[in-house]
Amino acid sequence: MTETTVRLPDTSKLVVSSSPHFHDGSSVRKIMLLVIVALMPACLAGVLTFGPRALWVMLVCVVACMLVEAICTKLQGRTCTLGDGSAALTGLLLGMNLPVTTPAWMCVVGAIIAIGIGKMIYGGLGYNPFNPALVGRVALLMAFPTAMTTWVAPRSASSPLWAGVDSVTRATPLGTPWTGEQLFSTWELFIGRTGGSLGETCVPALVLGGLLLIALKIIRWQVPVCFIGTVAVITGIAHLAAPEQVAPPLLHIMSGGLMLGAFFMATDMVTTPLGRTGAVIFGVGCGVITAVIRLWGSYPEGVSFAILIMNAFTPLIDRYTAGKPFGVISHPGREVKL
Amino acid sequence: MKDIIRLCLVLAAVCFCGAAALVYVNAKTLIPRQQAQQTALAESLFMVLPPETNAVNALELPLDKGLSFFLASDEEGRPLAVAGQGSTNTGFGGEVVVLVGLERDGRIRGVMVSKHSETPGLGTKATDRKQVKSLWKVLAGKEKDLDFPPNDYLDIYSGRQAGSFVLGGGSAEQRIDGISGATTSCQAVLAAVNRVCDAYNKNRDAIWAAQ
Amino acid sequence: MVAEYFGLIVGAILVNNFVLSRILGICPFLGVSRKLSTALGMGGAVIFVMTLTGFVTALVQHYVLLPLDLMYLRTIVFILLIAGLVQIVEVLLQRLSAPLYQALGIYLPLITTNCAVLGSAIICADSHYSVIKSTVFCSASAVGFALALLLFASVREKIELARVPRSLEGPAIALLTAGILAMAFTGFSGLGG
Amino acid sequence: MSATKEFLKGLWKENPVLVLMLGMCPTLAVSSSAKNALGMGAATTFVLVGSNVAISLVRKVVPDKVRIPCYIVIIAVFVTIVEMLMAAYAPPELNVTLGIYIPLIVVNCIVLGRAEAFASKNSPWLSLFDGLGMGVGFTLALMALGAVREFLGAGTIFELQLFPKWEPFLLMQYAPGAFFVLGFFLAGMNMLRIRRARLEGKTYTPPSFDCSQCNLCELGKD
Amino acid sequence: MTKKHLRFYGGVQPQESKIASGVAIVSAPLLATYVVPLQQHIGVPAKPVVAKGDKVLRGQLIGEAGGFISAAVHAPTSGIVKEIGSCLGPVGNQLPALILESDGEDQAAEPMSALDWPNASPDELRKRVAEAGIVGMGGAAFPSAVKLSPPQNKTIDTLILNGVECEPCLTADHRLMLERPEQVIIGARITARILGAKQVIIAIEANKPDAVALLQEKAAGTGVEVRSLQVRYPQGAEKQLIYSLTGRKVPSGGLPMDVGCVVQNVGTGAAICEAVCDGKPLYERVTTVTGTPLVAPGNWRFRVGTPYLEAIKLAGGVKTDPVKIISGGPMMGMAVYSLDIPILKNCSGILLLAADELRQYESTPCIRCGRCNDTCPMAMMPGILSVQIEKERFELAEQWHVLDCIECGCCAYGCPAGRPLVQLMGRAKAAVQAARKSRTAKKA
Amino acid sequence: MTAVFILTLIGLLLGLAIALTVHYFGVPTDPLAEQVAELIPGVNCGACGFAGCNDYVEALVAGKAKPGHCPSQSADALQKMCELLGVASEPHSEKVAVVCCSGTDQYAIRRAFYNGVNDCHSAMQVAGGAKGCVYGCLGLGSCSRVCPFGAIEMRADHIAVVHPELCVGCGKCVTACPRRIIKLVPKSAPIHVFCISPERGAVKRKVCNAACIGCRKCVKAAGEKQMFINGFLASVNYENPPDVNVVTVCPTQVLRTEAQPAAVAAAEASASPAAAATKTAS
Ligand SMILES: Cc1cc2nc3c(=O)[nH]c(=O)nc-3n(C[C@H](O)[C@H](O)[C@H](O)COP(=O)(O)O)c2cc1C
Ligand SMILES: Cc1cc2nc3c(=O)[nH]c(=O)nc-3n(C[C@H](O)[C@H](O)[C@H](O)COP(=O)(O)O)c2cc1C
Ligand SMILES: Cc1cc2nc3c(=O)[nH]c(=O)nc-3n(C[C@H](O)[C@H](O)[C@H](O)COP(=O)(O)O)c2cc1C
Ligand SMILES: Cc1cc2nc3c(=O)[nH]c(=O)nc-3n(C[C@H](O)[C@H](O)[C@H](O)CO)c2cc1C
Ligand code: SF4
Ligand code: SF4
Ligand code: SF4
Ligand code: SF4
Ligand code: FES
Repeated sequence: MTETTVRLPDTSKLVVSSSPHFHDGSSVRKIMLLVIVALMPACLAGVLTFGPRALWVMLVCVVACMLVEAICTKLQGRTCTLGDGSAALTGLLLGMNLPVTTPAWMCVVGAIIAIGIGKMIYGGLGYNPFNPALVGRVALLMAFPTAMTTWVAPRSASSPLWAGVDSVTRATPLGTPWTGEQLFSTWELFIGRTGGSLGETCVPALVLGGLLLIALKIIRWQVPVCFIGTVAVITGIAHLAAPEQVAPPLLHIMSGGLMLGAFFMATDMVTTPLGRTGAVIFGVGCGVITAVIRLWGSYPEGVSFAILIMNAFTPLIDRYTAGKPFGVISHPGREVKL
Repeated sequence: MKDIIRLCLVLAAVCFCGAAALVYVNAKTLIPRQQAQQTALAESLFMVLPPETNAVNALELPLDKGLSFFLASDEEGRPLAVAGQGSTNTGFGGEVVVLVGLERDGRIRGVMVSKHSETPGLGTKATDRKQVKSLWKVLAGKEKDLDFPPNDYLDIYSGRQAGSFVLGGGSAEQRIDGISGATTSCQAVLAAVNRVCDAYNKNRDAIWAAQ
Repeated sequence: MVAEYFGLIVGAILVNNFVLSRILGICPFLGVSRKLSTALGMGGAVIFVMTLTGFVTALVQHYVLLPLDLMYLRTIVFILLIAGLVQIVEVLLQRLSAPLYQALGIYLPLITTNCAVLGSAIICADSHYSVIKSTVFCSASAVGFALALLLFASVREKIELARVPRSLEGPAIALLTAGILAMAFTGFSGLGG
Repeated sequence: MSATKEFLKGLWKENPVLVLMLGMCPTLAVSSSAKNALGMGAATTFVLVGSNVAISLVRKVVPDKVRIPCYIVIIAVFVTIVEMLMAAYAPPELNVTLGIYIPLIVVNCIVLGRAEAFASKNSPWLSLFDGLGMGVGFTLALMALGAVREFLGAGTIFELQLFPKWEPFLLMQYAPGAFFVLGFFLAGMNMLRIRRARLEGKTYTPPSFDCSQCNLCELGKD
Repeated sequence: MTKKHLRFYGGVQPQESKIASGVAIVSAPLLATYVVPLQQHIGVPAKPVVAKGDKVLRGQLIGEAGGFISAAVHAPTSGIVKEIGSCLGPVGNQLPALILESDGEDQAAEPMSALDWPNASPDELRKRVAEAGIVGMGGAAFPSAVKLSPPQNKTIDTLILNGVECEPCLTADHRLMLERPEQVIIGARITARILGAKQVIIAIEANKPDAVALLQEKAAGTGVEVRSLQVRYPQGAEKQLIYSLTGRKVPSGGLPMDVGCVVQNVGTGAAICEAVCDGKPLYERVTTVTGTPLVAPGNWRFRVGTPYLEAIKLAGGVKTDPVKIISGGPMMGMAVYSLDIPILKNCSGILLLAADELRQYESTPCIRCGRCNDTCPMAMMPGILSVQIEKERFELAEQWHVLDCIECGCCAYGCPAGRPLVQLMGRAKAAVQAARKSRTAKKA
Repeated sequence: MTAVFILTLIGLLLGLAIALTVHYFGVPTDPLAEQVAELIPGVNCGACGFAGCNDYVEALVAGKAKPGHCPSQSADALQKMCELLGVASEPHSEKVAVVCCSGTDQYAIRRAFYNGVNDCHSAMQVAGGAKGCVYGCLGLGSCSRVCPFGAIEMRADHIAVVHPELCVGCGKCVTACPRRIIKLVPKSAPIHVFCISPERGAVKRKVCNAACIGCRKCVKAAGEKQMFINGFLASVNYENPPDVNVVTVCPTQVLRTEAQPAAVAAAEASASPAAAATKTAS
């Protein structure tokens, strides 16, 4: 073997970095895109139920959120982070949480609050303690309660898809006091032909997306199961105790933002506990608060508030449920001096 | 020891002077304060009563808690109209107190909400009689003060016969349309008005007889 | 009766939370919430002092001020009572239990000038609560205060590690976060009557 | 000369709300409208001026050990006076909205802070202007907050409508709105100071909002 | 023998890429110059016992242990000491080194006497391990003699020979086990004798069935147990290995001996066997040279001090230019930028990565997805830790047990945000240790 | 009248309570400590070696520490403090930090692309940071992040530069630098050798064009008392610094007055050091 036939490596373009030198190829962008994909059935259901304006509302929210994020990163002198897709996802979720009649400017205000106050003031993706989309939604709810609680009836199934939004306002299952008889048939509730936010009504579409995320291990199953389960148990007990005043648990589970919240918003990894035990506590906490607000509070729906309040508990939960490192006797968080 | 006494004395002296000042101010403002309290009620009362009203007397009647009536009389002491005050706890922010001015024939002169804690800008659409003045008009000097500022919701009651009203339903006389988005507040006002009307209808004779 | 007190307690802790809804006691809320440990100590101290002062001020109100028709002196009398009580408690703690003093005592001076303490006493006086009701109300309010403080401190410890823009650092981000927390707590409105 | 200086410093350089960050409760609670802000500001200014002058007058006689209790008594007296005056002469709805925040002026750190930091060391004349400056600075900052909140939350300023079609942003009328607006005000102040520091070639680190700011107790001194 | 094994927590399954596993070990030809560092181990550098210009023979002692935790160094061939200077080491540091110019004769020095190990005393054997300059060949290069001298109060009942080789790409241990099974087994028995361990286990991952079968056959009747383990990285890390085999948990901050175990690489075992039975000191080792850019990846027996460049030449040079050259495997190896770095006693592989295999770290924030928690075999919270470390809050990191990190890289392997987690852990570990040192210094 | 009586009574009781407490439990505060504290800037930088300014003040008052350990204190304040404490005032020599490296990207070669945490300590752990010179500045700003005064600017061409007008000589950066290339020197010293590599000139030349090559020209020009050569590296004798003009003889310009050539300094001065620091922070 002569020296000349052997090609030696050129070392001038080498990269040095820390181990490990392999990676499994996952990325934030892929995760966010998958969540968006998982939301598509529910979006479609929203458009079919409420007409093309639903699409418009979601589009405005997505575009506005992305714009706000771009502007904020620019102002802060950071590189643009639109590529990770989280702003688009926040926008989509915000849109799905609004009534189909929300005017475009209100969507923009919501986007500014969601991304601006909910996320960018903390430095962007990963640092926000509260769920941005819900910050936006709750701010809109408190700022414009009338607009945010005016629900229109779903399009009649026979009218063409492009027909405008029905102007008939229709109450939501939760917004009308329970009188002992169901306002909507179970089937209507199930497929989402009720009043409500445009992306929250269709149960099968949401569950489908949620199961996809669970299968792909993007979200932990503990959160939705505990969240929905807790609501079912508490409303179930209350219903048994007072059937004329409290709706049956099935109605509670299938109405309002519970499905959307449990599968897509209480699972936002940034704002929820890291570990499995934490996920269980988080889910149960959300369920309890939701049920309490629904049954005894003055707001008809409590999912958004419940998730935001539990977001505030997240650092505490993390601290007290942090797993024991291998070979360590006590939990790390508990050792932190109080 | 000396130190201790000195400390006590200084503190006591300061308290003494302070207390003296307070007693003085208290004495001086006692009457204005009471008047201020009375005028607050009186102003609302006069708004639902006829302009000729000269004197208003609170009536002593065996009524439920939260209900009271006032009789307005003219210069010669003739009874002119009645004002009923009623309260309910069903507002969005809790208590709502209304004043209902009633003519001799049992017709409602006007309704005022004298106390509430409804959401500003939302529930207040159904409760506040506040004149909204435009800055530009004020600057141009075109804005006039109104005696009885309008309220879309409360004005529905004016001129109707005191009875039991129903929000968005009932017979034509009973029907009252609410304001969308503020249903709770409308309902609360309505409940309070109904209480007053009920009590008025039951005690009509006693009320007018009281002099 | 039970329902009434239950409503009073839930209302004071969650619905009309002193910090997040009534906006009282903001100085310590922002001031000692940088570390969870200090927040816990302060929370404990406030619960203790507010229960005590709620009871004592209600006593004085019902048995001294009201009979003598001196309600206009309530502000000055209450604040002096609070200042004196805090001082006495501090001294007693120092004397009786060193660990307790270390845990709670060092927060006591901060309490005299805390709106929440005087505020709760005045709210009780103005709402004509009975002595028992006043005590319950004050301690429930203090628990609400401690809860808000605890949550806020833990969230702030998380924010400490975030990439907050320079111009928002310090009090600005703390206030904005408190705003979101307050927004979340409005969800409880209507509970407990 | 120096009296003007003492007066002016409260307006901007040592503004109690925006710079010293004192008296947060009234600032946040009653700044929901410009009118409330003005009322609260006036009441606080009255107490500040009164207590500053009174304390400055007695500062030489009061022994150190009972200094704080004496100051509290003096401040409480002025607060009670202003409470009674307002009940007698101020518009009733103002009394309702300001509510318990008037008696709470007693524990407003601005008042006690000025008593400690200024009045106990200076002549009544200077203390008068210091109190006035601080009071006016407080009032102005409060009114700025109030105006923003009132405009956003109701579309009006001093209850006069600006645009007839304004959709009120009701959030501003509640506690969260108060936190948000003040938060952004402080961020704005920070931005100004960072800019100024940069022009001078220095760096500015925003004060950490914790007890190291205030010197009423021993916390946060480690 | 097919005892059901436990499964350690976490771990990942990277692509194996063991392309050199079928290539038999070849002894590398003699070179003209060797750069022999005096510090090829953890601890104090060896002290040179030869001077510039001296003539040395292969296997001759050239550096003696410089302290308690230190190891001797022997000449890889015969020749002249050209210089006592320094050279670049794999972590980018300067190592004291001897430059040895070969005389081409490769003359061996008088070997140490062979020991009759079944009858020699443990102390005698231990002394030989030290004299032979044996250090751990599984990566950390901890002087084996020290490891084999547990304090009096610790009894060792289990010796584990680590033939797991869970690192992707590397095949050196695999080939060694296939080609010198007797040495491995005898090495294990010698070590067990030194330690007085009753149980001896050779652990092999299930992806090397040939090695398992061969060793089982050879070990039959010797009391040495051969076990096949689940294929999961980092099965070979000692704490995880001990747990998988025995269910014992090495306490935080503790050593395997705290649970009565000692873990030793199979290569170390073979080296001990050679030192004891043949009197041969440690101056050569099996190293895998692999990677897609190479023309002919394979396994060679290199003398210590061979520059990486020579190893790459042996592998036929490259087809394409690599973008990364790694000393060790892809999960724990160190990237180097120079091919002048010599092969040390612990260098199990030289790995070249092509441009399409390059992973880039990004400093995007942690999105708290929790994958790193789920895969960290130490069950730590790398995500939370990394955020604390980025803010240089090392005291927090200490409270959250950063020192337990074994730098296996599982966390960074699956982190969707592409964060340099292992580097951050390493930074924090260094800072925490420095802080502890200064704390104890202050107390003293 | 009851009002006056009640209030005065409360005042009396409170006064009594306080007086008794003070009498029995009072801890005397030291007026001296307060005065001393006022003379300390209160930045809590820790450079004095105490856990914050308060700690130092306590030690000072207790006589356990000497004045002059606070680097941020002006000479004036120190003088006053010494008078207060009744200690002989010590000569106050103000120091500044200097980054003794000239190896910007322009001059010093990089052997590989470094991909990892933007922090000098971390880079050291990965192939030593991949800079050709193993002594040179890595330019990743560990020093700049610890400086409490924002005095260290991280330049885009990967070198740290101390702004002497902002530096108070607290020395935090000196310990923060993993390469130990920051030195504290007297503020008055006019020139510095911006290199610390002890290697031979030829070795240095291979990795850096701006290194000290140990040619002795400066020593000849300035005199043995002002400058000296240690191994292959020239050093300034800060006790007896040489004349500014010596810089002209240095062939590699490693002997300079400024950390950087004047033209660059002016252009970069507008960008704040703090802004530069946050950019490099990961
Ligand atoms: C922040 C907020 C404040 C509200 N304030 C009131 C109020 O003062 N009065 C009222 O009737 N409803 C109030 N609501 C309730 C909603 O407006 C009401 O439940 C919803 O609009 C139902 O519509 P409806 O009133 O047309 O039935 C409030 C809601 C929110 C979110
Ligand atoms: C600083 C240090 C001290 C050690 N001390 C001992 C020891 O006293 N006894 C022992 O048996 N092993 C000791 N070891 C060896 C370890 O148990 C372990 O085998 C070695 O670090 C190699 O581990 P690794 O290859 O998994 O990194 C020590 C290792 C290090 C790094
Ligand atoms: C993540 C990780 C993976 C490891 N993988 C192996 C391996 O596959 N084979 C091996 O022999 N040692 C491996 N080690 C080293 C072992 O932990 C242990 O230190 C070694 O087997 C001790 O033997 P030695 O002292 O003979 O090197 C690994 C260590 C770590 C931290
Ligand atoms: C499973 C999952 C759920 C998410 N849910 C939300 C959400 O409810 N609201 C939101 O603003 N962003 C959500 N995001 C996007 C992203 O995490 C969010 O924008 C961050 O909180 C911003 O820092 C989600 C992302 C994932 C992967
Ligand atoms: S490198 Fe450390 S933190 Fe990361 S997975 Fe391995 S042990 Fe856990
Ligand atoms: S894997 Fe990466 S993004 Fe996920 S929690 Fe861990 S560090 Fe954060
Ligand atoms: S540059 Fe160094 S010595 Fe100078 S102030 Fe900053 S940290 Fe202290
Ligand atoms: S001088 Fe600063 S930037 Fe340069 S290596 Fe040292 S710490 Fe890093
Ligand atoms: S102003 Fe309320 S606590 Fe300070």
